[in-house]
Order: sequence, then structure tokens, then C-alpha cells
Amino acid sequence: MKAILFLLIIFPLAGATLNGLFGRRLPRKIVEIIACAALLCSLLMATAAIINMGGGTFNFVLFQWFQAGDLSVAMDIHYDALAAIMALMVTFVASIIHFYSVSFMRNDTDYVRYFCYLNLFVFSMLVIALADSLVFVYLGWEGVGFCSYALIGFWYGDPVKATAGKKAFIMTRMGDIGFGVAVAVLFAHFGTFSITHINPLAATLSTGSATLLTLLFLFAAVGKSAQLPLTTWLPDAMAGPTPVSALIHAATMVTAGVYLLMRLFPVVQQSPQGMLVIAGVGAVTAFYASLSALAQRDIKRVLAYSTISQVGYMILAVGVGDMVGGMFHLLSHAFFKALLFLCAGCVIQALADEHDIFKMGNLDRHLPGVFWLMLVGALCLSAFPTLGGYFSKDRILLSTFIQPGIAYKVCWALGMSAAFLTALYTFRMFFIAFLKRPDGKKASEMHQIPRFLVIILIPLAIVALCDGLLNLPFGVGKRWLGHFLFSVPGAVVDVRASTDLFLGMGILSASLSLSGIALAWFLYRRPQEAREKGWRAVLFSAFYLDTAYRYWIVQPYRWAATLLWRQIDEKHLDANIEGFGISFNAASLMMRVWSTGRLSTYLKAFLVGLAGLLCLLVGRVTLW
Amino acid sequence: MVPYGHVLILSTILFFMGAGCALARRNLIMILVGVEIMLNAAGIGFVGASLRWGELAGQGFVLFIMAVAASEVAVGLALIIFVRRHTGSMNADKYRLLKG
Amino acid sequence: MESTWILIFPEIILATGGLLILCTGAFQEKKEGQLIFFLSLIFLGGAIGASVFVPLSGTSLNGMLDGGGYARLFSTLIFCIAFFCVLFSFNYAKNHSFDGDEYYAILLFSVLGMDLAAKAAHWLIFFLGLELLSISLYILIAIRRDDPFFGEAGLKYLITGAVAGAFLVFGIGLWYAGCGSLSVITRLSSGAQAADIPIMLAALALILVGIGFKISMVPFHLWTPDVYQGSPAPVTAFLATGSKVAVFAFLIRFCFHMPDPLWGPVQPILWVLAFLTLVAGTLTALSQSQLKRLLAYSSVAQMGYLTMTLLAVKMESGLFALAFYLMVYAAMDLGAFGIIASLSDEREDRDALEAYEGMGYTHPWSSAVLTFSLLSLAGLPPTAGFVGKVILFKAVLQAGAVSLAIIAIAMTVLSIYLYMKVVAILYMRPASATKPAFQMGLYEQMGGAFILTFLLWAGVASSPLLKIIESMVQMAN
Amino acid sequence: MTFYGIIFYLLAGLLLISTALAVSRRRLVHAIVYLIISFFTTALLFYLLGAPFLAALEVIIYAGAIMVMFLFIIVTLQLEKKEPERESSLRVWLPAVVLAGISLALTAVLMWAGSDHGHLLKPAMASPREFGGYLFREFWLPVEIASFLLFVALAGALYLGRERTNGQKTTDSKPEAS
Amino acid sequence: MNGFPLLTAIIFLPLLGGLVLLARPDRPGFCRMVSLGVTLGDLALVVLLVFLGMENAAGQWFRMEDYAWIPSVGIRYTLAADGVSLMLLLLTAFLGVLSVLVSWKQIREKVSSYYFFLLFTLTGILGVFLATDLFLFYFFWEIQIIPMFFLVGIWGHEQRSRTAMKFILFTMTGSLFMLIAIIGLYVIHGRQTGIYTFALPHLLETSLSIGTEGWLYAAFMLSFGVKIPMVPLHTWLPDTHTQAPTAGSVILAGLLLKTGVYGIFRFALPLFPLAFRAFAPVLMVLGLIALFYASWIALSQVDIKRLIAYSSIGHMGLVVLGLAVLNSITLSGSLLQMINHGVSTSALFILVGMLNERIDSRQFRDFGGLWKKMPVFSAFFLFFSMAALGLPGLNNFVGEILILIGTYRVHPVAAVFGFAGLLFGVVYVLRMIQDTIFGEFPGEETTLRDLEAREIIILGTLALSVLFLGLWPEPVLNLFQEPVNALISGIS
Repeated sequence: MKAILFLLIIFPLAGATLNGLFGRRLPRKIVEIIACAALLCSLLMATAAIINMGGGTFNFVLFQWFQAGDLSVAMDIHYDALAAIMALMVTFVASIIHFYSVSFMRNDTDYVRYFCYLNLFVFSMLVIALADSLVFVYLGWEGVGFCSYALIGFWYGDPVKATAGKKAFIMTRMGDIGFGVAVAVLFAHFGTFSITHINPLAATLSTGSATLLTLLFLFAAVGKSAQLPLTTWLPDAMAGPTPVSALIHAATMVTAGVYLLMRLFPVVQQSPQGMLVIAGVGAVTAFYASLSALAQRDIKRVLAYSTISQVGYMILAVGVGDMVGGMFHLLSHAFFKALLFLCAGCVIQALADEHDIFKMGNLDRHLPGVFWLMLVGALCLSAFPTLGGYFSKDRILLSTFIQPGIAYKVCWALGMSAAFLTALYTFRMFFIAFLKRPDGKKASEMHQIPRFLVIILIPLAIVALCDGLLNLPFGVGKRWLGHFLFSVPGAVVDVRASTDLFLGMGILSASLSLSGIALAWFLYRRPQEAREKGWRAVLFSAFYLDTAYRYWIVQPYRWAATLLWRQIDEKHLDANIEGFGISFNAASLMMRVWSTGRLSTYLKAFLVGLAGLLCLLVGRVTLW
Repeated sequence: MVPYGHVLILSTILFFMGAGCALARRNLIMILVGVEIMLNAAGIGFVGASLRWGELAGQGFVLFIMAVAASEVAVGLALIIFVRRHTGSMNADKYRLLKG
Repeated sequence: MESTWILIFPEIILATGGLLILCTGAFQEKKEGQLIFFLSLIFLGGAIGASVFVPLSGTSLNGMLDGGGYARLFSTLIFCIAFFCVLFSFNYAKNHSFDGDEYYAILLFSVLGMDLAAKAAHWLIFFLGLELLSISLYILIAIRRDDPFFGEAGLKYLITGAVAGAFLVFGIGLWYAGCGSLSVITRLSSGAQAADIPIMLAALALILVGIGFKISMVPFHLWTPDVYQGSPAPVTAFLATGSKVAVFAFLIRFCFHMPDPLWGPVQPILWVLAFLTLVAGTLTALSQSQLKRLLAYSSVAQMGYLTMTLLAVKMESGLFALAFYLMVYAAMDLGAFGIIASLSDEREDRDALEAYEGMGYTHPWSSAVLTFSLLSLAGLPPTAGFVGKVILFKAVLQAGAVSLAIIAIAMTVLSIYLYMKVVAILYMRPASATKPAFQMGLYEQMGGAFILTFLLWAGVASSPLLKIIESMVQMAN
Repeated sequence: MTFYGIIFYLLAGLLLISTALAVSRRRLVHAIVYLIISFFTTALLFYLLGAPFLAALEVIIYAGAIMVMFLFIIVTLQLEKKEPERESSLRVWLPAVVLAGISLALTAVLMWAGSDHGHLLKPAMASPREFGGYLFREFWLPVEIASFLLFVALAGALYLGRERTNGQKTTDSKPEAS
Repeated sequence: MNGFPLLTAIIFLPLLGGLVLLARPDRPGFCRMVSLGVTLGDLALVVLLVFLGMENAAGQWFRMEDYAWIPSVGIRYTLAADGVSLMLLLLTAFLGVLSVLVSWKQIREKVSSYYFFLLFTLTGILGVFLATDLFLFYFFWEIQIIPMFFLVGIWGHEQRSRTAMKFILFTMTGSLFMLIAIIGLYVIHGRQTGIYTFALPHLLETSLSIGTEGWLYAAFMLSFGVKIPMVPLHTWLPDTHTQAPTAGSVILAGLLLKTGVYGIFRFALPLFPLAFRAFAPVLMVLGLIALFYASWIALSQVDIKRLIAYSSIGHMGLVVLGLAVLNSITLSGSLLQMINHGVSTSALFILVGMLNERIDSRQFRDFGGLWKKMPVFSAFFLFFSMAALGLPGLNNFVGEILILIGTYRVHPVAAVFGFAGLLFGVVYVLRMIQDTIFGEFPGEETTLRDLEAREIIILGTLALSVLFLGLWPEPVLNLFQEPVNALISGIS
């Protein structure tokens, strides 16, 4: 088992290292084979691991990292059901995306760097998934941050893209302050970093410190998962290659925050206030992002905002203590969102890097395969009944609803309306992009895309369609996921809700999503030109949040930097110190007044000196 | 016959007269004259002191003061003539090539 | 009577040497400096040997001379200084055509004067020695009779020197009037009755004016830059080192033997003088644009350090520090001025700082010696100046003059700028082809090499030297 | 107030007056003449204070040799032909007088702070014989040194005074002031 | 083996090599080879010492050498090596080799004297890390400055001599006051015990009145603070870095700054524990200010060397914070961070130097889009930048996390600020990367040759050490354990 897990982590790293060191000398095929092989192997390992884990949890140390005083950090693994699922999902999606990338990046010359980063990313993601010591988690945490930075700015030639990467890195790093402090707090309390040791001890935490910890970790999660108020980097992150967006900014990395909260759920549990805050953040973000998605024109930005809102649901799930629901939604979201992104990738390549949905159209005829796959994805996203997305979202909303207190009701309402909006914006995008429109693309404008790009998506689509089976609320394999995760501390197999409430909620949300789709059909079926006036503009700019940041934080920061340098450091500190030195020169010039070269002056000086000495002596004598 | 202090005061007054002369006059020769007066004043002091202590060391010193004065004047005058050859001035403050 | 003659053997050698040289000069019709040069070297060497080997004694010659180790140390040092000055002056004298008999003879006589002043245990001897050295120096400074600079310098030194001498004499007079004894090693019991302290204090003030002039304490220092700049470089070297060492040696003895009722009031005076000398010397040096003036002010500052250390003179460590630092100081200034001498051409001395730009590459060895002298003056390791300063500050702190020590350190910082400025000019500017300079002659090379090695050796392995000094110091009192 | 005392004060007064005149004369010759007077008075004072030999020497060396040397120089260089320099201005005299006055006052204060300034001197006389004896018994070394001193002064004066073939070489070319 | 004066050999081997060079100023190739050989030999000696130390690790001191130097003043020649000095020796020798290699093609005129001064500086620094007699320490402390003065002043860039002067004045101002303090301590100790000695173990016994201790401590800290440098004494560093030749910057950033921290650790802290504790908050605040202030200013720089200079001020601020907090975790963290910063920042300076050889400029406006032109260079650049910004798995992370977590225990607020400060670090590093290797190349399309074998070797070794320190700092930290414990027990 140990070996399996070790290999599971090490394969991608090995791939990355190989490509990184020798990639430039190897032929392209080899590089691609190395990269994909690494992923396949670790997928294999993940499956093997989950098969013979047998419901147990495994902890072991890979090796001692560093240690000083009573602080000791090891690279160690904590493999439980949660980690198993996460690892499996990550490796599965990642390997599909690797294959996809092979043909997607076929014309890019810088493939070595690309695959190197991609492998590295998977490695770091697996570390997050499996690591036991929080410092080790932090390694993965930063690793994914770095990879996302490098991949968003992959086409560094364009300063806009590079800047987007920078922005993503800095904003996620902002969250990491929370992570770091939280780790410090935990060490101060328990003297250890290992999740396995911390979780049992969590009960001993006072509510206050528990809340503190929860908020800190929430802050970290908010940074990574692009929740309010740190949402703005994710839409920009779409600058990266589409597979990257699919892998990092849809399926895996952005959910790392949620995963972390689940991993430390016992700690989070200790503070009701903390959980309420979590839920609030999740719900608000979900609503906010779905609103913003409603007015986007860039197909990838639509998906990005929807990602934000879906992750909002997961956060909400954690906030209401329904880890299973959260995990369930995480999985289904990973699959269908990856699917959507990859389809979008096909579309974009087919249309020669065209992102604006209003410039698309007629794609149903030109790209039938993509059309159907996209439809699947869209249905899942808009929680079409009987699909995985439906069940997971439904469960989250339900468990929100049954929480006591008005606050949670508000969250529930927000979630509900977000669900409706989700359906609406999803199909808005879908209809505008794919249905026929007069000014839409002609067959002549289409570029040929390799069939492989579409074929490789089929397994993903199948999974996306069927992942509802993982945790059906009824029937065969009822709540399989719940039972599977049962061993994870803090997991509840099913929601304590009366059947009629359960049914009512189900029907309500189903009708919501259907009505959303219907409304979209009425609004956007017919071709129409883009309008960005009034409320659309507000939504388009996501309530001017990004602008606000730029005006109130970024520019003042720059300005202050220059001010500090020019005004304080140079004009005051440095100048003053040097001026102090120069003043001695002035003093020296003053002293030169005495040496006039006149003998009379020199002789006078004798008597002056004598008089001075005598004064001293007389003073001394008379005071005797 | 007279208080010891008076002799000393006399020599002191004389000495500072000489000093004042050396300070005030710009003529090189007058400065040397001032020096002579100072030395002479010192001589008076010595003689008075040797009378007060009743020993001859002081008087001996005066002898050497005279010798020194003579040699100083000799060299000094020679030097004065020598520089005057160059700059033709007896005014001490005219010699200001070196300053600052 | 035998012992007496032995005791003044070095002085006898010098005197005969001086006379002999004058005679040779007189009897050889065409003056060529080689022979005289070697003669003076030989006699100085003899004097050194004599003063090393003559047995030590207490004060001798009915209390005229101090035959103790401390005095001996300094007279030996003075002889060595003179030796190197002669080495450095050979080429210079030849180029400036004053390498006749007078130069060397009068040099020897001034050495005699310094030696006597350094050894004097009796005011009369000190006075005569001082006058002997001053009068010889008046002539040496004006030795280049074709250069008004030197004439003026000589004149200034003469006038100021004469006045200061007068102050000194009158001071001695009052001293004698106060305590009835001309011996420097005053025991106040001597004399008919209790000595008259206030008069002696007045005398002290006057004496300090006279001595302070010689060692250029502020405010009696104003002549220093003019005279240094105005006199031939080798003479400047001699003036800056020899006379200062001699007079300081005497000053040390004076302060060391000063009876306590006087020592009490004198300390604040010394404090003030040291303070003024340090600050004025260093500050004024900062803005100098001519190397000789700059070094002149720097030597004023060095005197400030020494004066500061006088506060500790009553202690073993103080004497020790003073002796060592005087030695080091002599070496440093000899190096600096000697190099200036070796680089100067017929017309005028190499004085403007710009003239030294890039010298480090055209004249590597001269600049190396100069650089090391400067580093040592700045008190940076691995030179002797560093060890010297440390020992000196140790003494001062032991004497408890903390504030003064801190001021001195601040001044040291400034002085580092001062000397490093010159070093930077030597090495960090492109070589200026405007002023070609001589390469060092053989004798200058010898001198420079010795000084370089001394500065380095005393900087890293000074313990033997310090041992010698220590033993000497112990014999002094 | 004995007879000697009266003489002393007379001599002192004369001495001070003549010196003051010597100091303040503008014409050098007058100054020298007054100086000679003051030196004669000093000689008398020496005699009064019991140093006859020194009195003689004072007359011979000071009043004689040195002053004559001064006169000689003044005459040979015809310094009197030169315009007597404008130096009697207040700006020149004031600082000198003030400084000298202050120092004098302070010295006097110190003297009067002392114990035995009131000690009455009794007349005594050191005959030239015993003075000479003392000199060569105690001060033989200084005598030697003094001889060297005079010798050096002689040589130096000769050297400086000697006309040099290239002596005038650079007199016309004034080196620029530094 | 123990008879052989290994430490002395380590210190003076470079100087000997340098003297040899002076003998042959006319053969640059020869000089290069010799100095490379010498530094390699020194490295070998240090490694040998490390192994010896590993095997007989009894007590704090692995090895001592003690001879009388100037007995009449009680000055001894005492060298002693413990874990900390051992590690710093290793760093010094390592960077010594690199700086020789770096200058290989960059320095073309006055080669022999250049290498002489280089090796001379190394001797001084090695001495500082080994001396335990205060006089000897001070001796080396100043020795190391003077050759640096020449290095900057002769082979520096456009404003060299002015900058060299600034450098020496700042450092000297500090150290001279320390000299007074040292002598004062010596005198006080002598007065108390009658033994006049500069030996650290003796001086540790001196009992000081709190006032005196405060003043002496202040003097020491002035000297060390200038070296580290602590805001507001830092203004010499950016200028000096900008003007110095590459090797100069490497030695400056990698070694000279460390002597300050080392000095605090070895001398100021154990000698004046009370004063240190009393002023620890001030130190902490200063460290944090340095972290924020310098990182913030670094963002706005237009000269890449200045940027890196300010960045190292910030890093050292963190190190100071660790020292000030003074528990075993932060102390080891600070010491480790010292090594880390030495490696990564020198690497950055070396990279900039290589860039400077190709594009004759240090201004950001002349850079950009280098990845297209020099991929290997840019890869290294990205790598070391990430190390500088503290990416886990690379070296700086370990030090930072140790310092901050250790700090949180004692002063949570300071720790929080520290974590926030890291963010400031990220900002300017990313800006540096973007303006250098991302974007488009501004100048006309020239082909810049990518790194050659020599340069790849230099950077490769550095990268390896970065990874080593980042992934397995265990041995290093073990080396620090003993001295740190000794210190903690000594002052409490």
C-alpha cells in the first residue's frame, strides 16, 4: 500500500523532472508519451489504492523533512476515503486532459514546458489530496499555485496573459497568509502539524480559537477557490490554454480550498459561527457569480463564473456540515465542468481562437459532436433532474434548508435562486453559441480540428452523465458515496430530513432548473446582437469588483512604492545621511578661515590659546 | 628690599609688552625686537627668582638665554634679508603664498 | 667620569659627525653629495648603534640627562628617523642642488638637538636642545634658496618659533620662580619652602604654549600646514616626525613626573587641548586639495590622539601606548612624506591631489608604500596604525576619559574618509599622463621597503616590538 | 621701603617706559634706541638683583652686539627709505593690546593667588668668580651645547647670506599662490 | 591530524594564493587557474573539516586553535569552529569558488590584482567566522572591508569610487564604535578580574551595570546593524550592489551581510543578554519594518540589481526578526535562512551578471521576452526567483516557516505581520520575472547566446544546493542544534 501511494505521488513528479531536464533534447513524441504515461500510471495506482484500501485509513511518513527545537516536519501521507476519492478524481480528469492536450497543443512549440508544468501540477494536487502534515499540504498548495501561475501565463509573450498569471498567484498567495497563520496557530496549540493528530484533538479547542482557525482556513480556501472577496483572479485566469482552465481552474485546484476545509472538518465543526460564515460566503458567492455569468460574452469567462458559483455551493455544503454533499458536488462538478471547458476548447480552436459567443452560432451543424457533448455538460451544470449535478446540488440545498436559524434560510434562498440562474446562463451560452444565427459562422470559416479532441471527451461525458449513481438518494447503491465517506471524521451519510420535505425540495429545485432552461429557450433561442447597457454592464463587470481592486488597492500600492523609494528612501534617508557627511566638509571649509597665511593671525592664536589656558587655570584656582 | 611678587610682575608686564609688540607690529624686524623684549623679561624673572631661592641656576639660565637670543637674531636677520631678496617686503603679512 | 663620557657617546658621535661633514665639504672643491651622504649615514648608524649598546642608567650628568630606557628608546627612534630622512633626501637633494655639506651637517645638528630635547631631565637642556633643533630646522626649511615658497616657510617657522620659544623661556622662568628648581623631575620638597602652586600653573600654561607650538597642538598649530607645504619634502618628513617625537618624548617625561597638585588642574587643560587638536585637525584636513597640507593637518590630528593619551601618562599602559604610537606615527609620516619626496621633480613638490591620479598603476611600489602609510594613519588593519590605535584607546579608556575617546573615534571615521579619498585617487582614477614623475631611486626604494615591512610587521606580529617597549617603559620610572 | 627698594621702582618705571616707547615707535631706529635704553636699565636691575656678571653681559651682548646688529641691518637695507608701514591703526593694536592685557591680568591673578609673592628679597651678590665656577661645575654640558648652537647659527647665517650664482634664478617667476 | 592547524590553513590559503598572483600580474590565464585552484582547495579543506566535525561532535566546539599573539596586551589568536561557523565556512568557500568562476570572462583588465583582492576578502570573511578572540574578530572584521573597497572601487560600474567610499564609510562608522565598545568591555573586565584579555569565554563572565551594557550593546548593534543592514542604516547597500562587479555583489550579499547576523549571534547576544532582551522588541519592529519597507520599495525599482539588493534587505529583516524572538526554533530558522539567502540571492546576482555580460544594461526597460531567446537562462531565473519568494520545496521556505512559526508562539502579531510581509515579497519577485523573461524583447532583434557550460555548471550547483536545502535541511539544522542550545542555555 505504501509503495502504491508513494508511486501514485511520485509518477507525475518523475514525469515532470524527466521532461524538465531532458525534454528539450527528446523528440516530441517521447515527451508526450512520458507525460501521459506518468499520469496513466498514477491513475492506475489511484485505482489500485482505492480498491485495496478496504475502508481503512493509512498514515505513514515518506521521510523526515526538517526539524528544529520541538518543531518537526515530515513528508507524510494520510490516506482515507476522502483522499482516495480526490486522488482518483484528480488522476482521472488529469489523464484525460493530458491526452486532450496532446492534440490540443499540437501546433505549440513550447510543449515541453507545458507538459512539465502540467505533470508538476498533478503532483502538487496529489500532495494536497494525500498529505498529512499541513506543512506538506502547504507544499502542494503553493505548488499548484505556482503551476497555475506558470500555465496561465503560458503564452508569456502577451503581457495581458502574463499579468493574469501574476494576478492569480498574488491573490491566491493572499489566501495563503491565512493558511500560514492557521498552521502557526495549530502548532502553537497542538505542537504538531499532522491532520491525523489534530483532528482527534480538535474537540479540546476553545470556541474562540476554533473560530479563529476556521476563519483563517476559510480565508485560505477563499483565496484558492476564488470565493468572495478574492474572486477576481479566476475569470482572468482564462487567459491560459483551455485544457489548463479545465484541469486547474475548473476540476481540481479551485476545489482544493473546499477539500482543505473538509480535511480539517473536525476543527471547523468546533465553531458554529465559523460555519455560518463559511456558509454565508459560499451562498453569496454562488449567487453573485451566477449573476455575473449571466452577462458574459467570452465563453470561457461564462464557465469561469459558473465555476466560482459551483464552488460556492461546495463551500456552502461545508458550511452546513454536509461534507458528503460537498464532495459529491465536487466530483460531479469536476466531471461536467471539465467536459464543458474541453468542449469550449474545441469550439475555440475550430473558430480560430474566437471566444465571443455572440460571434459564434450555427455550431450545431458545423460541430455536431461537440454540440452533443456540450449539451450533456450544460444539462449537468444546470442540474437537469436525474443527473449527478442535480442530486448533489439538491442535497446541499436541502441540508442548508434544514439548518436552524434564519441565516441559513437566507443562504438557502440564495442557493435556490443561484440554481435557477445557473440553468439560465448555461443555456444562454449554449443557445447563443450553438443555435443558428444569420451572422453566424459559415462552414468555410471553420477550421479542421482533429477527431481525437472530440473522441477523448466521450468517457468524460459518460462519467458526467452517470456520476449521479454515485450517491443516489434511493434505489440500488443508495448513498454509496455517503457510506464510503462514512469513515471520514464529521461525515454524515444522509441528511436528516422528512421524506416530504425531501421530495418537495427535489421537485422545487428540479422545476427551478427546468424553468431556467425554458426561460433561456424563450430569451435566447432567436439570434440577437449583444447588448451591454445598464444592468448588463454591471453584471458584465461582475459588479465592478475588479475595477475597485485596481483603483483602491493595486494602484495605491504601486504609487506608495514609488513614493517610499523616491521620497522617503532617497530624498530623506539617503540624502540626509549623505548630507550629514557633507556637512563635515562645510565645517572643514569654515575651519580653514583660521589658517589665513598671515603671521599676525598665527601669533594672535598663541595669545588666544594662552589666555584660554590661563582662564581654565584661574577658574580652577579660584574655585579651589 | 622689595617683595618678590613685584619683580615677577615687572617681568610679566615686560614680557607681555614684548608679546604685544610681536603681535601688533607687522614689520619683521619689530617682531624680532618684540621677541628680544620677551626674552629679556624672562631674564629679569630668572634673576629675581635666583635671588629669591639664593642659588645660581637661574642666573646661569639667563646666560644661555642671551646665547640663544643672539643666535636666533643672527639666523633670523639672515633669513629676513634672504626672503626680502625675493619679495622685497618687510611686512610679515605680505608673505601669503602658503595659506588655506 | 668615564661613565659620563659613555653616557653621551651618541651625542658625541653626532657632534663630531656634523663637524667632520662641514670640514669635508669645505676641503673638497667640487661638491658631490655621494661622499657626504654616506658619511652622514655612517654617523647616524653609529649613533643608533651607540644608543642601543650604551648601558642604561638613571638621570645622569648632575640631573641634566635622562639615561633611562624610555629616553633611550626615543633617542634611538629619532636617530632612525634621521637615517631614513637622509635616505629619502639623497635624490631630492641632488635634483634640487642643495646636496652640499651644509644640508647634511645641519641635519645632524638638528638630530643632536632633538636627541637632547628628548633626553632632557633639566629645563636648560631641553631649552637648548629645542633651540638647536629649531635653528637648524629654520635653515633646513629654507635650504632651497631659489624658491620663495621655502623662504616664506622658513620665515614663518622662524618668527612663530621664536615667539613660542620666548613663551617657553618665560614659562620656565616662572616655573623656576615657583619651585626654585630647574629639574624637570620636580620634587616639590626641594627649594627653601613650600612651592608656589599658582605661579607654577601660570608657568605651565606658558610652557604648554611653547611646547604645544612644537607639536602643533590647536590653537598653536596654524603654522603647521604652511611650513609643511613650504618646505622640501624630506625636510617636511624630518620636521613632521623628528621634532614632534623629540618634543613629545620630553612632554611625556614632564607630565609623568608632574607633581599631583599640578597634575590635577592640568588634566582638564590636556582634555581641552586634545579635543581641540583632534577636531580641528581632522575637520580642517577634510577639504584640503594638496597632499602635503592634508598630511600636515592629519599629523595635527595624530598629535591630538597622542595628547589624548597623555591623560593616561601616569599609568604603565599610557606610557606604553604613547611610545608605541609615536614609533608608528613616525613610520607612517616618514613613509608618506618620503614618497612625496621621491615623486617630486625639480620644479616643485608633487603636491596637488590631481597629480596623483592613477599613480597606483604607473608607480605601483611608491603608491603601495603611500597607501600603506595612509591606511596606517587611518588606523586600519593589517597595519601598525591599527594596533597602535587600539592600544592607545585602551590606555585612554583605562584613564577613564570615555567621552574623549568617543569623540576621537568619531574623528577617526572622518579621517578614514580623508585617507581613503587619497587612496581612491591613487587607484580609482585613470592615470593622468600630465605629470610624469621619477621612479624611485635605490635609496628611496630601500627606505620605502623598510617602512612598508615595518608597518605590516608591526601590524600583524608586533609582539616582539611591544615586549621591548614594555621592558623599556618599566625602566623609565 | 629701603633705599634699594626706591632704586628698584625707579629702574622699573624707567624700564617700562622705555620699553613702551620702543614698542610703539614707528621709525625703526628710534625703536632700537629706546630698546637700548631699556636694556641698559635691565643691566642695572640685574646688578641690583645681585648679578653683576650678567649685568655686564647684558650690556655687551644685548645692548651691544644684538642691537648693533639690528641697526646694521636697518642701515644697510635702508629700511627707513621704505614708507613706514601704516600699522598704527586701532584695528592692528586693539587685539594685541587686549589679548596681552587679558593674559597679563590672568597671570597676575595667579601670582597673587600664590603664597609667597609677599616674600621680601634680601640683597645678595654673586661675584663673577663663583658664578663662573658654578657655570663650569654644574652647567658644562649646556655650555657645550650652546657652543654648537652658536656654531650652527653661524653656519646657517653664512649659508643663507651667501650670494648664490643661480640665487636669483626664480625670483622673478612668482609661483602661483596655492 | 589534530596537530595540523586546519582552521588557520583554511583562513590563510586564499591569501597565500592571492600573493602568488601578485607575483605574476602579466598572465591572466594563470591567475584565473591559480585562484580557482586555491578556492577549490579551500573548499576541500572546509569539507574535510565538516567531516572531522561530524565525527567528533563533542560539545559545541568541534575544533579550536589558540596561540598567544600579542601577550603584552592580552591578545590571543584563537580560532574555534562550531556548527554555525562550519556551515558559514562551507558557504564562504562555495561562493568563493563560484565568484572566481563568475569573474572568469567578466574581468579583463588588472586580473591578478582583482583576484588578489577577491581572495583577500575571502580570507577576511573566513576569519570573521572563526575568530573567538574579540580583537582577532575585529581584526578580520575590518580586513574583509578593505579589499571589498578596492573591488567595488576599481572594477565596479560607472559610479564606483563614490560608492566604494560610501560603502567603507558606512561600515567603518559602525565598526569603529564597536571597537571602542570592545576595548571598553576589555577594560571593564580587566578592572574586575585583573586579567586583561579579549577572549570571548572570559569576557562572558564580565558583570556589567545595565547602563553600561546598554551602551556597549548599542555600539555593537550599530556595527552589525550597518552590516546586515537594518533599516534605516541600509542606504549603502543598494548603491554598492548596483555598482559592484558581479563577484562583488555575490560576496556582499552572500557573505558580508551574513557576518553581521553572525556577529549578533556569536557576540552581541551572548555578551549582552539583558540588553538584548530589553531591546528585542525594537529589533523585532525594525526587522518587520525592513521586511515591508524594503519589499515595498523593491517593487518600484527600475534597476534589477537594486531590486535584488532591496529584496535582500527585506530577507535579512526576517532573519533579524528570528534573532530577536530568540527561541530555539527561530534561531535555527534565522541561521538557516542566512545560508538560504546566501545561496539564492547570490544566484540571482550571478544571473543578472550573466545578463549584464550579454545586454550591457541593468535597467528593466532593456529586458523582457528573454525566455524566447535564452530558455535555459530563463528557466534558472524562474527557479531562483521562486526560491527567493519562498516556494515550498526550495530553500527559503524552510527558514521562513521556522522563523514565523517560532515567532507566533511568542509574538503572534509579529508572526502575522511576517506572513503578510511574504506577500509583499511575492509581488516584486513576480514583477521582476515578468519584466525580465516574460513579455517581448524591447531592443532590436538580436540573438543572445544562451548560457555556456561554465555558467550552467555555476547555476546548476547553486540549484542543487537550493533543492538540497529546501528538501533535506536536516543535516544543516542538526549542525545548528548544538550551538543554538548552548546559546539559549548560556543566556538564560
